Amino acid sequence: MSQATIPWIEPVPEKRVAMRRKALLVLFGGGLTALIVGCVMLGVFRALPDQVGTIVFILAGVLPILGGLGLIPLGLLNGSVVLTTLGFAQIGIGALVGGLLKATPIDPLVVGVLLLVIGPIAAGLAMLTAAGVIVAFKQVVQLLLMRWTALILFCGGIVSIILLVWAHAFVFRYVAQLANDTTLNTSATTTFGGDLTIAELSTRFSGNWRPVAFVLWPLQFGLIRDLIAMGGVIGFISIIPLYTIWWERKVAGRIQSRLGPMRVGGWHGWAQSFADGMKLICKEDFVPPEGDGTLFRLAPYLAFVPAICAFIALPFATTYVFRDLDVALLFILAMLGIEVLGVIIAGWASNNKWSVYGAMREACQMVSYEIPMGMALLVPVMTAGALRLTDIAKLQQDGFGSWLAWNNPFCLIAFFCYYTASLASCKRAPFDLPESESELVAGFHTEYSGFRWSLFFFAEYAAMFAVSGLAVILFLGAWYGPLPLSWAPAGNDIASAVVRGLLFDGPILFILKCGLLLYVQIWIRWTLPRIRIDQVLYACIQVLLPLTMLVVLGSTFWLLFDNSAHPAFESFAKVVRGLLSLVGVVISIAIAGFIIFGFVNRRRLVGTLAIEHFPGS
Amino acid sequence: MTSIGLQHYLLLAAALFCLGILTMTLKRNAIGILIGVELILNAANLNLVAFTRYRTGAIDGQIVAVFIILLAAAEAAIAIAIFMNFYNSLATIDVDRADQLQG
Amino acid sequence: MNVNTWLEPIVFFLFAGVVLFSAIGIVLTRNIVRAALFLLGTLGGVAGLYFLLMANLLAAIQLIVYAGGTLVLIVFGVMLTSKSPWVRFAPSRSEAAAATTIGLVLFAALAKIVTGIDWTVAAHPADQPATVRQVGNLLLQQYLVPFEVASVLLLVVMIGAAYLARPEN
Amino acid sequence: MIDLDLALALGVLIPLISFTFLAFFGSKLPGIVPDAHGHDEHGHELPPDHLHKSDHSHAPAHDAGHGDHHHFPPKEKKPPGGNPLAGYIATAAIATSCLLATYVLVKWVGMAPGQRTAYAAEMAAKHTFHWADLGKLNLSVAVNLDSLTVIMFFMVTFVASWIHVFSLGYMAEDPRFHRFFTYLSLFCFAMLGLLISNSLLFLFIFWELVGLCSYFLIGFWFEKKSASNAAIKAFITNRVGDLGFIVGLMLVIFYLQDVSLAGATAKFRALADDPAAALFTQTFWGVNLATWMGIGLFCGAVGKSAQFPLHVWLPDAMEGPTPVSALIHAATMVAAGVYLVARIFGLLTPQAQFVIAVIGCITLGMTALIAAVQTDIKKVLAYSTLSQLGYMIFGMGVGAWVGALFHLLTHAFFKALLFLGSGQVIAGCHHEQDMRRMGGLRSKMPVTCWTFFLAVLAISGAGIPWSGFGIGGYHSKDEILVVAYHRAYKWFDEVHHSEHHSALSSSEAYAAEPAHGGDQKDSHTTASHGSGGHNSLGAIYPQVPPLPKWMFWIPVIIAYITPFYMTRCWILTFAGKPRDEHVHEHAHEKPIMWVPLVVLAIASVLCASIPFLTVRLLVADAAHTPEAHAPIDKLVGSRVSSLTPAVNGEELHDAHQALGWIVGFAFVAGMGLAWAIYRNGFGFANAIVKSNPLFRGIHTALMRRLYIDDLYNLVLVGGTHVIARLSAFLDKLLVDGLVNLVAALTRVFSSFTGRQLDMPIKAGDIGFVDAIVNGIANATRTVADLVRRPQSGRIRLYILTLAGVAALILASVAFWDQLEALPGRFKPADSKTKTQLSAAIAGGDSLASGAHRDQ
Repeated sequence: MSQATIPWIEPVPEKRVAMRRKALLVLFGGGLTALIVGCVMLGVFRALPDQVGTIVFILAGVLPILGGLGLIPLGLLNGSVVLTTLGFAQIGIGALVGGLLKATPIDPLVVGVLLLVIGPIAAGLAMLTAAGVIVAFKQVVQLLLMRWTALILFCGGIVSIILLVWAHAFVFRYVAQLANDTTLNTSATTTFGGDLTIAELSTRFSGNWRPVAFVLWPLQFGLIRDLIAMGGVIGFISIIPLYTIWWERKVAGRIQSRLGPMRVGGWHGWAQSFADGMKLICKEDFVPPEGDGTLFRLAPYLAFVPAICAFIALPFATTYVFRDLDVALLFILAMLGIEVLGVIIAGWASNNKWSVYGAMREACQMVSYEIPMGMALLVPVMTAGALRLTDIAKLQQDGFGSWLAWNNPFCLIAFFCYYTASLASCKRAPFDLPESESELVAGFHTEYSGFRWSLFFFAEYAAMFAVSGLAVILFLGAWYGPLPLSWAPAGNDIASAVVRGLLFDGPILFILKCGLLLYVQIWIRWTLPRIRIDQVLYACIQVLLPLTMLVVLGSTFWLLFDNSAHPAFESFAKVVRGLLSLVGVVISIAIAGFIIFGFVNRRRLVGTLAIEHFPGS
Repeated sequence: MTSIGLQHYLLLAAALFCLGILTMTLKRNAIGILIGVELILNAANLNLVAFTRYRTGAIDGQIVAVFIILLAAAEAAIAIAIFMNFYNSLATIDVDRADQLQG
Repeated sequence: MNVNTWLEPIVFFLFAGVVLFSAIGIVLTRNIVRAALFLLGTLGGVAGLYFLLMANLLAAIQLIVYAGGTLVLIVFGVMLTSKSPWVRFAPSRSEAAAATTIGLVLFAALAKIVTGIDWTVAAHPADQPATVRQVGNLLLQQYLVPFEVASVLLLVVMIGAAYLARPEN
Repeated sequence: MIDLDLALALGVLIPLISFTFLAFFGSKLPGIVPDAHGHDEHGHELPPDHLHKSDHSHAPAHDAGHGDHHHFPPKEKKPPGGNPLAGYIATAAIATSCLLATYVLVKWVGMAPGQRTAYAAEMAAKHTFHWADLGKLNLSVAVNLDSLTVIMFFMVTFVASWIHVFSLGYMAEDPRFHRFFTYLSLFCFAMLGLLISNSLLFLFIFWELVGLCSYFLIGFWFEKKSASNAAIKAFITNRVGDLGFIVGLMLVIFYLQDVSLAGATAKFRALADDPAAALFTQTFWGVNLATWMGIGLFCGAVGKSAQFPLHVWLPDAMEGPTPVSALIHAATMVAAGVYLVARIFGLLTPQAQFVIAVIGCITLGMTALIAAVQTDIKKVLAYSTLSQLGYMIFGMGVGAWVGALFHLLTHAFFKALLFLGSGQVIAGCHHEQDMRRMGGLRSKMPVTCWTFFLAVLAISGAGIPWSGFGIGGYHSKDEILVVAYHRAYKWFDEVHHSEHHSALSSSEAYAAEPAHGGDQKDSHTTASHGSGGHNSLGAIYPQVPPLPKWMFWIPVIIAYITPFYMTRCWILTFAGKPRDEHVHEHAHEKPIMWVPLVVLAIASVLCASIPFLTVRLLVADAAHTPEAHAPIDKLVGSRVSSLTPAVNGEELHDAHQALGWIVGFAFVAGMGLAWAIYRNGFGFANAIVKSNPLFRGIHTALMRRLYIDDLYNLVLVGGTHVIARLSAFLDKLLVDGLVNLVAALTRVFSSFTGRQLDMPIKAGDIGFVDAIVNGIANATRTVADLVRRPQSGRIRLYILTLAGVAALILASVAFWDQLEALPGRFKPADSKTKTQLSAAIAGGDSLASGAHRDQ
């Protein structure tokens, strides 16, 4: 087969070599230049501490404007949009910086160090690293193909994220402590309302440690911290799908007596997701011409952004939470609910019958399943008397027995109901009607490809993790281990901290539990057949809804006849609670019976509901 | 920067209200009118909550707002059901066609 | 912290901008699906304003009920009631002109009234966010009867909607 | 152990659970398939004519006896028989309630009277659930724990349990068996709930619920037109009474602002001390509102207990299954009216009480007479029930609080027994209810016969005068009569000796209860002052008048008639020779049905005799719980109250001594007379009736129920017809006439003008007349078109108009200042400035927020 028959791979080799050379040149040269500029500026600032203001004004305010003024005519003459835009941007930056320096009493040193020293040095290092990676591409690939790299990367990634968050927390706390330190914080507030000025910070960090002050200064602002933390959240959300998709494919393979991805990456094809991601980015970006283009482009973000927003309120541990809202639970549910809108709009905007069917299925499925889901969640909420997730979690720190799943006879049923409903709300099998490939090609994302398509999957896997996280927090002991927290070693040393973090309390336990529930979701998906849409709605309205109502009612009565709450009702309460336990146990046994019945008769049940096979029905 | 007070919220709510009225009058699609109603209800809610925050300090306004949200949901459900019937009998959802007493 | 003194206006104007932009979008767009999507913007913006007004619970309820429930219902209704994907009925020019005039007059009058009053006199601004517990207590004690009536109303709505939407036999 | 009031509450809930279960799953319970072989081919007719029952539950022993009786060809299509499981569940539920009630009763009897009050107060403080505040009215839920509730609760559960057992047999062949027990469970729940309600509101709620169950159960065999009519009649009649109840309840809520029994009574007492209280000073038709309130509440009792003007539904209600008649329309629900009067006794003024007494007196007299001529066995019992209820209401009216309730309890046992006996007879005779076709059943159903006879003795008030021995009504009925006797004859004597008497009685009767004694004494003094007219209360409470003499004598005469008609009924049913061989041959008894008879017979003998003191004292004790205590003292007058609770022990003995000659031998006389007349069936009685036109007239009148039903028919149904005819006539006469007149005039006029204008000038007609006509038409059309435009049905236009008008108004308000400031306009000096407006708003606001701060 000649190369001519496959035109799109024909020109690649030469072009790629040329591109590589060009990239190396730009990266290496630019990085080196930036590094030198940064070091030179550092030296200049150290040498001329009195002239800092002037230097910074000239370099960061005047110079860009001049450069811009030069670039604009150049761009206009050459007809280059890039150059012109760059010129205007430079003028804008220069004006902004200059204006800030002149109009506000901002410390020029801060601007100077941030823009002219730290910025260039960081950029230079990054560019040099990138250049290094390109040069040592083969070595890096070989490194990645090593046997244990995957595991180390994966575990290391999670551990390092946690460490990073921990370090952030430490630094933030340190800054707050500094801000409250009256010996240090003497002057009034700075321009932006912060308590500390660079000068004040510099008194703590003298000598060679002085640049630390510049790094710490922005961190006193909540907005900056939030941005950093948001970066962490988005990073985590990006990691989840990558690994979960790979994991899902492996599990699916094993369930179907295959191996699953084996080639990309060294160990069991662990880098498959990265490879897929690159492929997706490179794919053609198709927008159906007859559809509503704007909405088509908007839809993936409508699905993806709420999924990220759900993580705003989802705590990973007592302090590992972006915003500890007092209505966290409602907020997360709301975000999961809004996510659906993206799917619906996607289906609509595709102008494709399959997509519209998928979207309508999603709409009615979501609206229906939100009700049993919310009602099942009422049970732990009523038990804890709070909507704040950290408060609910706090109830479960006394070990396995205190987990809310067995707090009263109805909780376990509520957990079951919630988990089922959450499968439906994440459109996971057996409720994946909106994208059922056997009837609707791919349902709502039939027309999507490339990066937009992958955004839907990011959203789906993030939502899977979020609902699993809710289940863990509300029923399965949150981030506490099965042993009571009071048994944990109390010391401040590293060893006891590690023991605490691994066995008793912390985000690692939380992620492990979520991983378990994710695994169950995957397991269910690859073992259960998809059910019909009428069966989906039947299961919601005629099974789950009455069941959750019963559970909520029973749980309410259980709480009402709580001995500690109403000592007056002692004996009566005992009777009632006995009856309620009986009811709960009977329902649990009935559910278990259903499942066992279904399992025993699994060969007869294909395409039907178990209830149709019960004797007497 | 001026500090934000009740006035800002009231102005915003007034604007929202007027836009809701405009939506209701300018949309011939029945669902568009429903959307206009939602805008107006939101304007009212915003007023309630703003008054609660800036003037009374009690949270009664929020309670009323909760009820309004609930009523809006109920109203939307019924309205959609009515539109469905309307669509089934007239094969359109143009409210200007809904000018007969029978049908 | 006095960070809020300069952050609050920014956030307010951000959300207010979103709300107004979406609301104007609703009025101007001819496509009802887009109108519904703009409504999402309005609802989200108003929810943000609720957060700013220290009504966290209300904001969450707004998001979960309005944006998650009502809006999905509306979009669903749009899909069910349109044969072709684009549902466009234009109002006449005279109607548009009359409506715009009336809207502007109404807004001018309201704005005049609102700005003509000094709202800070004898005000008791809330200093604490309303907790879920407060709202719940108020709902089940002082507002028990409306609460019950509302529940009956919901029941009636449920039955009514099911009745209206039943298939014709 | 479990608290007593919670035990009662649990006892109420258990039937509810049973109801819920049966309502949802009753029809799905695995049924027991009817015996496939044997005597299934027996097609017997149950009241609903097209329902063919297979009488498979006959004992095999009877099989040979009547196996050859095929009244109807055997039917292939056979509806499934009853489903015993549903019945067992309902029976188990009510039996559990009965066990709980027994437990409570035993515990309660075990306490000293003072201890009971203290315990009840403690429990009330502990278990009162605050439900809601509606304005000033605050609603709380608690169990009304006092002796009356405990004893009534026991009575209801006990009677209901055995009636459930009876029903298992009676309804065995009914296809809607489970539904019957579903309704019974609901009824038990409602009735027990009514008993434990501590506020008038909940009383009313359960009141309506029992009414609903009554409706369901009367119309249980709704295929029968008469049954469904009877159900509707009962329901509507009750609504008339409940209207009065609601009016009374509204007065209570409006003037007393408290619906709890104790609270309302206390408020009422407090208002009674207030000379300016609107409740007592405002009058309506010359009667003060307090009395109207009492009468209004009593109206509910009139409906439910089927008293005189509204008594017509109860005899018709016998269309329901007999256990229902026994449970609802004899033992419990109809007695709820009496219970209600007992509970609201503290809210009755003397005038209201007098009304009650008169109503009771009329009912008891009239219905007993009607009962004496009925030939349907259940109708006899129904009228007898009416008469006995009349006794109770009469007792309440004259102030015999204890006596009336005591009679209620004894009556419940023996009347349930009577009804079940009749049910046994009816079932045994295959739904034959006419006594003219019975007779001689004694040999076929001995147990029924003799238990029925015991009940007849009990209702007749059989006993040995002056010995203190008697069964059933002997004690209870006589006690009412004793009080009436005192009110009618000894009233003035006691007014003069009230001081002495009250001191004496309180020291005697309540030696064990010094607190009550003292309390009672105080209030006696107050009341006696009131009766003397030295007190401001005298103006509000006129002195309670003595009872008219005839109101004592009517019940006494009826006491003679009662044994007569009951014995008549027994003789015609069981004694003598069989008048219908077919019926006689069919007659049989079922064990599951006669066991309850025996139990109830024992109960009705014992309830008034051996545990007599227990039951009686408990009721008397209830009279002294604070809420019931007050009214008797205060409103009726010290004499009656001191008398009534005191009628036990020697006092009772005294009373019977006093009345011994008057009613002591009534039962002997009545039964003897009945024996003399009906010994040989109807022959002699018919001869008597035919012998004299007067007798014939009376007999006919009684057979037609004294024409009251006919009167209602005439007045209400006929009245509607008359009004309708009248309206139609007026319509034809006036409206049509007017229209026709106008038409005729127009015709005349047009012919005239036509002749005047049309004929001579042909063109002018078009120019002139037609122009006018067409012009008017065109103008109308134009105007209509103009008017029609806005009414386009276009919603957007409506909104636009609405918004436009709103904008206009708002703008004119907002820009008023600018408009005024236009050149050439007068500018008012005092235009509202910004600060004034702000201040006005702030003022209103600060008030509101202040209110919030207070909470």
